[in-house]
Amino acid sequence: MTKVKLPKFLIASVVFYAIIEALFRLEVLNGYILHIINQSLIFVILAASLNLINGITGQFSLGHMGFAGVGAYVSGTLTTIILKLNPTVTSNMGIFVLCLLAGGVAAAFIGFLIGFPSLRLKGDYLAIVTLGFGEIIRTVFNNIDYVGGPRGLLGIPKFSNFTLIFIAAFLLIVIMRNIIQSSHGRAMLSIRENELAADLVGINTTQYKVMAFTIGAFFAGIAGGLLAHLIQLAHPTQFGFIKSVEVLIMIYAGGVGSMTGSIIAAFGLTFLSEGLRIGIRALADATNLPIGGEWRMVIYSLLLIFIMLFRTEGLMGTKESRIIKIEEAD
Amino acid sequence: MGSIFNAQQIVNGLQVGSIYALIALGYTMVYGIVRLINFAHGDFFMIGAYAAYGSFFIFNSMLAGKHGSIAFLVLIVSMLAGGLIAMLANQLAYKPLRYKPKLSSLITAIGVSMFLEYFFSALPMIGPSYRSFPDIIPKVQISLGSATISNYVVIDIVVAAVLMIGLTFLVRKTALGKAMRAVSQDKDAARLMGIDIEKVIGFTFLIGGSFAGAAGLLAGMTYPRIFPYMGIQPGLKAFIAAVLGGIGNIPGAVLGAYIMGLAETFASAYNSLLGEGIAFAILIIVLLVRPRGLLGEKVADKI
Amino acid sequence: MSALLSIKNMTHYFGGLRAVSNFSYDIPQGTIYGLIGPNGSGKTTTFNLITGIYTPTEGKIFFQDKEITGMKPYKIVQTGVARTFQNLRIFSNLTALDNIRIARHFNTRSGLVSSVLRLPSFMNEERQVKKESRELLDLMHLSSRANELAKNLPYGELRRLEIARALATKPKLLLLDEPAAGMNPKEVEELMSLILRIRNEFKVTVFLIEHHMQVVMGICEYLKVIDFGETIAEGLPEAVGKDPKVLEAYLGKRGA
Amino acid sequence: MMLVVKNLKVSYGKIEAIKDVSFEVPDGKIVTLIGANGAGKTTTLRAISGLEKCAAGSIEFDGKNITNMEAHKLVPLGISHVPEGRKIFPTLTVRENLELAGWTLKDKKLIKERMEDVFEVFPRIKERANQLGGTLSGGEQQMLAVGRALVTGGKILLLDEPSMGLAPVLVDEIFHQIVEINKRGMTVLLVEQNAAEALDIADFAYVLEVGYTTISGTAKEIAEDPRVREAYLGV
Repeated sequence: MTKVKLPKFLIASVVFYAIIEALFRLEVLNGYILHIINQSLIFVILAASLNLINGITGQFSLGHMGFAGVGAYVSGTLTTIILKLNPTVTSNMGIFVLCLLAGGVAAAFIGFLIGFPSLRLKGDYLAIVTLGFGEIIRTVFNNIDYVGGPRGLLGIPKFSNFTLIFIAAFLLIVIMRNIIQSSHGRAMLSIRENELAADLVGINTTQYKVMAFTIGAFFAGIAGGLLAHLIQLAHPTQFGFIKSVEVLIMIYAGGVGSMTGSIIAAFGLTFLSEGLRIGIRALADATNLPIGGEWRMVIYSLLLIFIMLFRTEGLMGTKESRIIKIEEAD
Repeated sequence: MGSIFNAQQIVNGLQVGSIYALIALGYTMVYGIVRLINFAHGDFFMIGAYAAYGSFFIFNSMLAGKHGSIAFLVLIVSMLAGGLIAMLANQLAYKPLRYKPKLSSLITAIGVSMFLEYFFSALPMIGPSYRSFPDIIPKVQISLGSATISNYVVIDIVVAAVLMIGLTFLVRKTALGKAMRAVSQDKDAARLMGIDIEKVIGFTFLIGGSFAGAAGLLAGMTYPRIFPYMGIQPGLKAFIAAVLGGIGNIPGAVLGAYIMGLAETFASAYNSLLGEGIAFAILIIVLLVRPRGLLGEKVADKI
Repeated sequence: MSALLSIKNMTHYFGGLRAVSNFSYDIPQGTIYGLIGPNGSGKTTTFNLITGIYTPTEGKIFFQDKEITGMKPYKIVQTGVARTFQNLRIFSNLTALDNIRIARHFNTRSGLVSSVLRLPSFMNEERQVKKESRELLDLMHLSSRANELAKNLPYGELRRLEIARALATKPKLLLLDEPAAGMNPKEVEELMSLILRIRNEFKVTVFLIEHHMQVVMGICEYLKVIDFGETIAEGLPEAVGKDPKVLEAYLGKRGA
Repeated sequence: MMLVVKNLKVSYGKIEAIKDVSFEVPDGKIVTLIGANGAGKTTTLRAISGLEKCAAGSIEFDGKNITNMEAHKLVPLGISHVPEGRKIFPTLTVRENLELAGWTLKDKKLIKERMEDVFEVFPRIKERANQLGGTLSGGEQQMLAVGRALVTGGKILLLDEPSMGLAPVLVDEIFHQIVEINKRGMTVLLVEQNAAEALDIADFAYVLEVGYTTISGTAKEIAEDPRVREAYLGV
């Protein structure tokens, strides 16, 4: 009955990894492009983890980057301390993974706490409370001198690299997919579809909402840690409301509920954002006109509006690519 | 803390509360009628401030010295600017999504908000930096018992009060007000009464936006510094005030705004971090304890 | 005959309004018990109170001699009370099969970790759930729709899907809120035999709200009539149908 | 003809709610559309009163093509629609509910007169004039909904499931009032689940099945049609 099927996603991922790695080794890709690929993969983790909360469980969250911030600050602080005690640590990936996990766990804990308001609040109200929580987290970073206050946490060792980020993203997608395509995932989906009905077929909606927030926050925390150790900096403004909105745009542009959509949008929008940055600077240099970097966000926000107006269901709708999906046996 | 200090704090709290109230009313009215948290509402406040700034120099050159008339005209312009941009946002960005899932309009509203902020700071004639706001009316200190207040405090409180009384009359007594209530309760039924609901909704945005615009002028006069992102914080605070009062409920928004104004003034006097965080703390506590806000009615879901 | 569900002096207020006033029920195991009355008389509120959506202002509810007053809805479902809704509440963007599978969820044991790792125990359980869910769809003549999104099903099928979903929780008591609403006489006939079959095959007790007198008189074994939150008559259907108070308040000249 | 509907089609996204519906409503008559839930009865009424957009086909009212006109513009032309579920404004008083129905009328006196008419037809509504709409019972809400339609003063009254959720005793009353309203000169298009009662008071009837008008005739013919008897009358 259980015919062994080729794990399509594993093959696709290995191919992707091999191509990028090879192109980089052959110097077709430069460090800058690889850096953007790394960022895209981090955004894949952020978007797919928000997708679990928002797209699958139907709980609107506007503070997702707050979780990433917790992960970044916690893991960043840990590695910075360890680095001070032992400068050779940068060669020890095991320690880094442990610190990342610690960041993830801390974020998960905050996610667990934030999950509770979701028990009583829905839709807009929940959105606003998660926004409030995100802002509180940011305010706290801003006011703790030990982590640099408004200057941010500087001098974080550079642990993150393509291989590590790739593995993290790969694991995230597999784990998310396996959750979504299980009885637990269906329980979460039922909450999105009709919470009262879910309750009245015996689903402990409380437990699943908190679970979605906790798991989502855990992965956001990992992503935050990876980001901090990639750009060697954790700064309060990186984790504010606007950044949370950028992640939200990704899942809506990709199609709420579709992991495939989140992945495509994370890559597409990260590259677009960089492209705009370069393009606008080039235009300003070429024309000598006072064209500021703000135009990037003007275009970005217009893009968001147009996506909502003309393709409300996003790129993929709720569809999932067959590469990611597990074929169900009867 | 002596009693003088307290009296001063109360006056300051009422002043801040008045500005929050004008903004909060727009949030609450728009939410009441289209169930949308209009994230861009704080930006109409910013637009009102810039419109007041620009028009002041024009009117001042035309009517030099006539402070009363200038102030009145500037008020009208700031209200018109806020109101018209609000109507435009509704027409272009929200109306097409009226019958789509609610969250898509919420996200669009975030988009509109970001657009207005970045567009204004990207425009060369406005730019991202601060501008100092002129004294539209000469500032006078009034001694009131043991506290000293400026005439601006009085203006803020009185202008807000007059506008709010006008609004109450409009909603309670006029046919248009009844139509607004009808549209907020059942859009199909309102259409079947022959009401052009899009006109009524547009009008609601106009009123809400114009109140935010007026608040922009008052805030510009009071804290004489304007910049394209100035709407974010007050917008958020006023929104919280509306939620605190029970979003969709007009008296609730006013009550919530004054509570917020006072709480924030007292908290800031005590500790600056507390002042920064009190609004969110209030929000979270209220929503956890009384999710429908102070005056919000519990609407039983039809099951 | 012991009562499966027993409600003692239940009263419920909404704000100042009394929606349900001093209701007492004893629903014996295995019966089909009907509740009728005009709109707004407190019928659906009664269901909402039994299933834990509201907690009664006064009074107590016992299910299998265990008090369930104030328990969370999902807990009450897990003790064996399932229901359908007057206005369908289907998971419309999920397939018919998934609608059923979700209702089997609380009876599954695989934890999150074994789901993520796809352990054999998890895979077996998934297979089992799928098999049982398909059997239920079969029973409701919905097998051909298993992989169709629920939102694409016609109304009559959705009504059946909702009943199937309620049955998937393996209830002892099934609450049906106007199951015949919107059905034509032919569908109503089918529904009646379906309800009888469900009662006999699944050994469930059925408690139903209905306006359709054909259903009420045709299958109910005991009847209670309420108006303005108060009981105006109860007993065997034939007797209730002739009760002058019922004729006046509810049935009118076309009394059964 | 008061109303002529030709080959009407309405879609919600990809789903076609009605596919091909045609029927006519003569002046001063009661016409009923019967059919199962999901057959497209409500959608048909919503399309006529402008609450839904038509994908194809045409609607002609009083000699004028009104296809895809907006709802609020159709009210002053003379279309009064009492929607499914009554849709009373719950936090407006009964009086305010009726006043709003006069929204398109310039003449304040006319509104007053028509409100008096409503109070005459439905004395129960008069007793409750100052109560909030939401506090009325199901039957009273139905009366108020019809009352509002009378104040808008249309030439045709579209009634969607007036008997839904009402105790049998009230159903009789409502049908009686429909006949009364028709006698006062208003044309009625009635959509009903309760086919027997509807055919009892109607002049003409159409059967709707999965988005198509399939059978038509005088109410008497329809009531005797064996297909209708089996599927909709349960005999």
